[in-house]
Amino acid sequence: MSARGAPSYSPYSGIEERVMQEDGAGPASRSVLGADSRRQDGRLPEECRPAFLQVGTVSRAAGSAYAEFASTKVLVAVYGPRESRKAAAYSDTSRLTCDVKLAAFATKSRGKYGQGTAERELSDLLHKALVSAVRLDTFPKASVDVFALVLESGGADLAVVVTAASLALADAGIEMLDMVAATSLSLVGGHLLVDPAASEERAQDGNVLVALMPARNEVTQMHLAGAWPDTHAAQAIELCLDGCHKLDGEMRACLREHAATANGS
Amino acid sequence: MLQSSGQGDGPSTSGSEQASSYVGQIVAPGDIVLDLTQAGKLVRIGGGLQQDGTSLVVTKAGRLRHTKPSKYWVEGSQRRYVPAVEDVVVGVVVERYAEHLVIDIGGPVTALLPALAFEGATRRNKPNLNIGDSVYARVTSTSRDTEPTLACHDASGRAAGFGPLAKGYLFQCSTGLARTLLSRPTCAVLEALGGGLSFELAVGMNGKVWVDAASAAITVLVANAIINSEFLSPTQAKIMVKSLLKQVQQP
Amino acid sequence: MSSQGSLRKDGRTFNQLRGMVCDRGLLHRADGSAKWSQDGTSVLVGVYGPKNMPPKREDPEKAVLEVLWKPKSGIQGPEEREAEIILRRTLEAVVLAPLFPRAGISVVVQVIHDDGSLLSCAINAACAALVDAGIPMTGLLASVTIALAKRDDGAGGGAHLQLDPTREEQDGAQATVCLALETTPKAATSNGSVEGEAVVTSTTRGAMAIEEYLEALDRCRMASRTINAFARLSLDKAQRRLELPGT
Amino acid sequence: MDSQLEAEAFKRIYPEEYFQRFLSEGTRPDGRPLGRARSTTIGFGAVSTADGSALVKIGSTTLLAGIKLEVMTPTAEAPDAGKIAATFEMPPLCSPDARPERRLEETSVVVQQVMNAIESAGLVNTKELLISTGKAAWVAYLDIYCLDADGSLLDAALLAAVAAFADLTLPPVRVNPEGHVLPVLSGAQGGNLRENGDASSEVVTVERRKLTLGAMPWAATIGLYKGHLIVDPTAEEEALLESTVTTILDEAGRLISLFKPGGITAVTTALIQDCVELTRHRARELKQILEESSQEDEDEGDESQ
Amino acid sequence: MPGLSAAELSFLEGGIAQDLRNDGRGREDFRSFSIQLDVISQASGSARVRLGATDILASIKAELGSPPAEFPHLGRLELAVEISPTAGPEFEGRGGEELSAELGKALERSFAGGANGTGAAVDLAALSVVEGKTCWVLYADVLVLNADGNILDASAIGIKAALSNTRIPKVEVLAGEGDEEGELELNDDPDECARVSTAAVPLIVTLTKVGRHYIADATGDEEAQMSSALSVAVNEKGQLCGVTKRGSAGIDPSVISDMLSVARRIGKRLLAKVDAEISLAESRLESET
Repeated sequence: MSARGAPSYSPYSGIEERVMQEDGAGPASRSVLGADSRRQDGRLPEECRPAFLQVGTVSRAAGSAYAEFASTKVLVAVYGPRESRKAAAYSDTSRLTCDVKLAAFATKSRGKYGQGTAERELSDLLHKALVSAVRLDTFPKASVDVFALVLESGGADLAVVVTAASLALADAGIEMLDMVAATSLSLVGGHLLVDPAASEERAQDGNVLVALMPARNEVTQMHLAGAWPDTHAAQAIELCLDGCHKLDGEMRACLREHAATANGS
Repeated sequence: MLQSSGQGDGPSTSGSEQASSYVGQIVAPGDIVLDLTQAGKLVRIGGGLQQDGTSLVVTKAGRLRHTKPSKYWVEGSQRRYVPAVEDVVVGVVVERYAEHLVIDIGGPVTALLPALAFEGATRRNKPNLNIGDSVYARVTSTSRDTEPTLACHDASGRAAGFGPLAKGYLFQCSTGLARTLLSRPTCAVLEALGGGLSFELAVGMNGKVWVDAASAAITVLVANAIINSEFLSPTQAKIMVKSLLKQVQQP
Repeated sequence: MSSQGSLRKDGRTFNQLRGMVCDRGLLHRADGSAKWSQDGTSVLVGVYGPKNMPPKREDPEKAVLEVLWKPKSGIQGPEEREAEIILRRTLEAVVLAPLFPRAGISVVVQVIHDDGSLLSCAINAACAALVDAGIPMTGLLASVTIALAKRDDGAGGGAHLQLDPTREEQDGAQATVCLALETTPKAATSNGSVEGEAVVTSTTRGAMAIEEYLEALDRCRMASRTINAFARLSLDKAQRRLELPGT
Repeated sequence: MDSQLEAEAFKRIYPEEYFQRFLSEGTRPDGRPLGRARSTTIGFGAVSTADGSALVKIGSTTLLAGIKLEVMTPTAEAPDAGKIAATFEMPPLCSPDARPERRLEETSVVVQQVMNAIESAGLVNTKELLISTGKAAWVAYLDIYCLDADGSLLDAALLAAVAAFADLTLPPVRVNPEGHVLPVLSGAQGGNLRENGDASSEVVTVERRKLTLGAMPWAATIGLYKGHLIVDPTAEEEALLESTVTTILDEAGRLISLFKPGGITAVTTALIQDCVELTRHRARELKQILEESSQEDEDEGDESQ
Repeated sequence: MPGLSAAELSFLEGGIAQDLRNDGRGREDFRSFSIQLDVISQASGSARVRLGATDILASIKAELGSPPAEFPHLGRLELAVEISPTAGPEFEGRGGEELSAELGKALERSFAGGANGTGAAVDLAALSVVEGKTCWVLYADVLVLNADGNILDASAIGIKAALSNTRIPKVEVLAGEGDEEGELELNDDPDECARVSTAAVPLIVTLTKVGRHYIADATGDEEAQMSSALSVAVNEKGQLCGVTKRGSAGIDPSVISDMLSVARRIGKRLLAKVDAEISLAESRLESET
């Protein structure tokens, strides 16, 4: 991703962090919540960003979805079941492959994820979140390919990718046990901020992600990082589960609406 | 009105057609050598020509040849062999299956040799060929959409010299040279070699040549003599063979 | 109006091609090869095939044509990759690929030296190499590059079109046009009036008026005949040499 | 329903005949006349992490172009100019033909032709990207992503690139004596940030500004099929075409590019003139769409302020 | 895992249901383990941990590097796991790569803390040498020599032990003249070296779900029966420092909260045990020299 020739730099990269450090003495006084206990974008700590969901956005894919959570913008397309490219040994089940990429301009400094390690990790986590929901036993030997592109990284990227990918799988008519909704949360200076924005993630002391099959009430993927006081962790997981259930409603509404317009035309 | 054929001569109706004015000239792809509306009823075309509407168009560079009454082809030298029915070829076994062998004859695609296409072969009794073995065979069919097929017997089912080539040395020459080696009367280089040495030789139209002789030295000599002869006149070839023979006969 | 005495740096007139040299059959391992030079620009092309293709890449309808473009030194950049694709699609216009279903034909292009008009030189070289390999084709191609010199060079009128530009002329030009044209074959029949050699490939660089492009096209058409005549002459010579022992 | 299924089956088994039947009636599978391009939209500023961006849709074909600015040291040959570095990506989500392990060959052609058109038209004066002579200049990284590949990618990619440059804003910066470029922060933010060196030693401060764009290039891809000229082909149509001609014109009617990469039919002078004529029409259309979209964009901007 | 018959598997599962595992342990019991310190002389600190038949080698290497761009006042802790091809037949060739990456990420989640370094296993600010220019980078590498289940928990024990054994050379920053940067002088006299505080280093407790129950410290055979697992990092203060769900099956949220509190309980016991083993190993080491 790097251009040939002389190295270049962005004078604005890392500016927020520097301002933050100059602002106060230490992490404790970080101003994530205003006096009215609202966040920078006006949300309450437990409030999710408004989600815009749309399916059927890529014309030549089997299924696709676009998700926009404020400035986090993700496009996912699903191809398959189709012939598996990897000449793997015969298996009774199909393969689910997940590939997440970040556009070069998606992050504050260009091509920050160009090295691919972050993309590989996101791909891996997406696979873990989805694989238990997809009924891979219904089409032997084939592969279902899920491709996601983060157009703008505005925080909680993985949660949005998982949510959009599950919508795209449903749009492709792939058999699933349930939808998968995912919500993440940042721990910032002792506050629990649901569905964090990128600026909140940069200031976080820890974060949690929960991916849930809402109707079956099963967690397909969960991880937590950072040091969490006892009660906080349980509360954070609760908040995420709550977020997943809310999201589930919006996802189902989006699919219903799409089905209605498709039949109408 | 137009009939495609490989090498064979068949019956042809003749008319009072006018032969192409390009006969004997060097032609290049795209050249229109004959107006078919002006030609007779039946025109036979060989390699390097194609019908395009009412014209006969060249697809390969070379010299335009014509035999009476109305057969045309382009004679050029190309290294890559394109199989034609009744060509004799030398090939190498690359895959083995119960019903057939896959043979590399150096063409655009590999050829098939049915396991029973040998003289007197039965399910129980058929020659055992392994991957890497050489075989001398005849092309029995070519079609755009299937692999060419081979056989190790002539049209009446007799071996006629075809079959596995044990031991020996296999080398590649141009298809032009292979044609010279197969031509009648016997070409100068083979005649000269045959006069002084005894060896076995199988030449394929595909440019693969197999030689076997009592000693490795003679095998190598024959192979070198053949390769060297490509751009020599008959007289030059005879002199070249003579000097080579001297070298081996000296000690 | 006149371009009297306004010769180019290398002494050519504006409408003059550089000296061409074409050697065929240089590569013994290849099924066909040709080295084509236009003075300082020189390209060597080897053709392999029709040959077996791995089943994954074969096409059941026709031979797959692949082009590998090797720059003079170093590794392929985006420009070379683009040239590779343009060259491949250009050759597809004349190669009779449907005659060899499932097979492959590789064209390997080695740039020896680039002194301008490189793509044209490569197209001419590839075409000669395909002929040398005996690959069936519907006809021959001729490629010409032409440069539109900047007007402030003082050359008036139509004199600012420089045929077969050197690298220096090319870099200093307001625009360049590279065309690959069908050639008029020898014909036993006259197919009525021909509109002029049709354009198989066109790439341009820089801005120009439509009329300038059309004029460039006419000039290239004229030049393509010279190239075609030369290609046939060189083919004749090569063919005679091959036939020497027989005659 | 049955007849629809039948039509679908016919299309899959005999795509050529299916296509020809439409053409013989002067129309196309999607109902367009041969000479009409698909409806086209431009969305400016689609990505806030980019310094300039645009989302372009031509029918289903969707491209997102983003420009990010970084500072470089100008080259010795051009000490007073910045540069543009472009990439074109076809991630595997855009088409069933794009697979992660394999790069589609279109990508190399599109990026080269987009850059060629931008340079040939003189859209961007790279001297405007200068911050401080010999010391610092902007390099504009133009990354174009194909989000839905449904034909005529070059047309859409060029439109997205032009629109992204129209959307581009150069941020305010200052340069310290060592030639290092520093951000200029607004109001409260800036006040608290420790200054690197005192203010008097600064050489230059560059205001936030837009680029003055030169001639805009407009592209139209025209497919050739059995003597028909098919404007703005879809992916389905492209698979059947004999060859394509992409003509790029600027508003003054200058020819910026005439790109015909081989293919199995050759074109005559008359056909080239037809392509140019069709492109003239399309260029007027595209110019209007860009102007209207940017007007809307400004109106929205005014409202939100 | 090959080699276990259906009967063996059901026996194993039945035992777990009755809180009596094949090796006699209850569901929440760890296998006995041993720690050996300072096993690699070139490393800044190292430890070998044997947990049942699982055998790992943890090493810490301190090197001078550059601090993270966004946080110039911090040092860095880099974690990686490598599984030796000899650790088991399934790790031959490139077989171990996927698991290595997964375990590496799980360790990172548990030890690296938040983006700004709060909650990290070691005090990253203490690793800073020259703000924005130079800092210590601690490379913590785990090499798995033999795998018989629960590699992750063993790795965490190994890293904690290796960190307790780590000595970081003293660095003096010599004042530079004018604008010039000061030079660094390293002093690796063992007496002058700094030690790393391991009080905040967490341990990991992986609870593996087999059937309806979950067990601590699963063996290789037991892991083959796993439907899913939860790896929970716990520190001295009883804080959760990282949770990673593994395995593909979903888990009910209420089960997750049960598992978290059980892990915290087991973790507390384990921390005390590991601390005791480390001091034992330290005294052994001292008596040797």
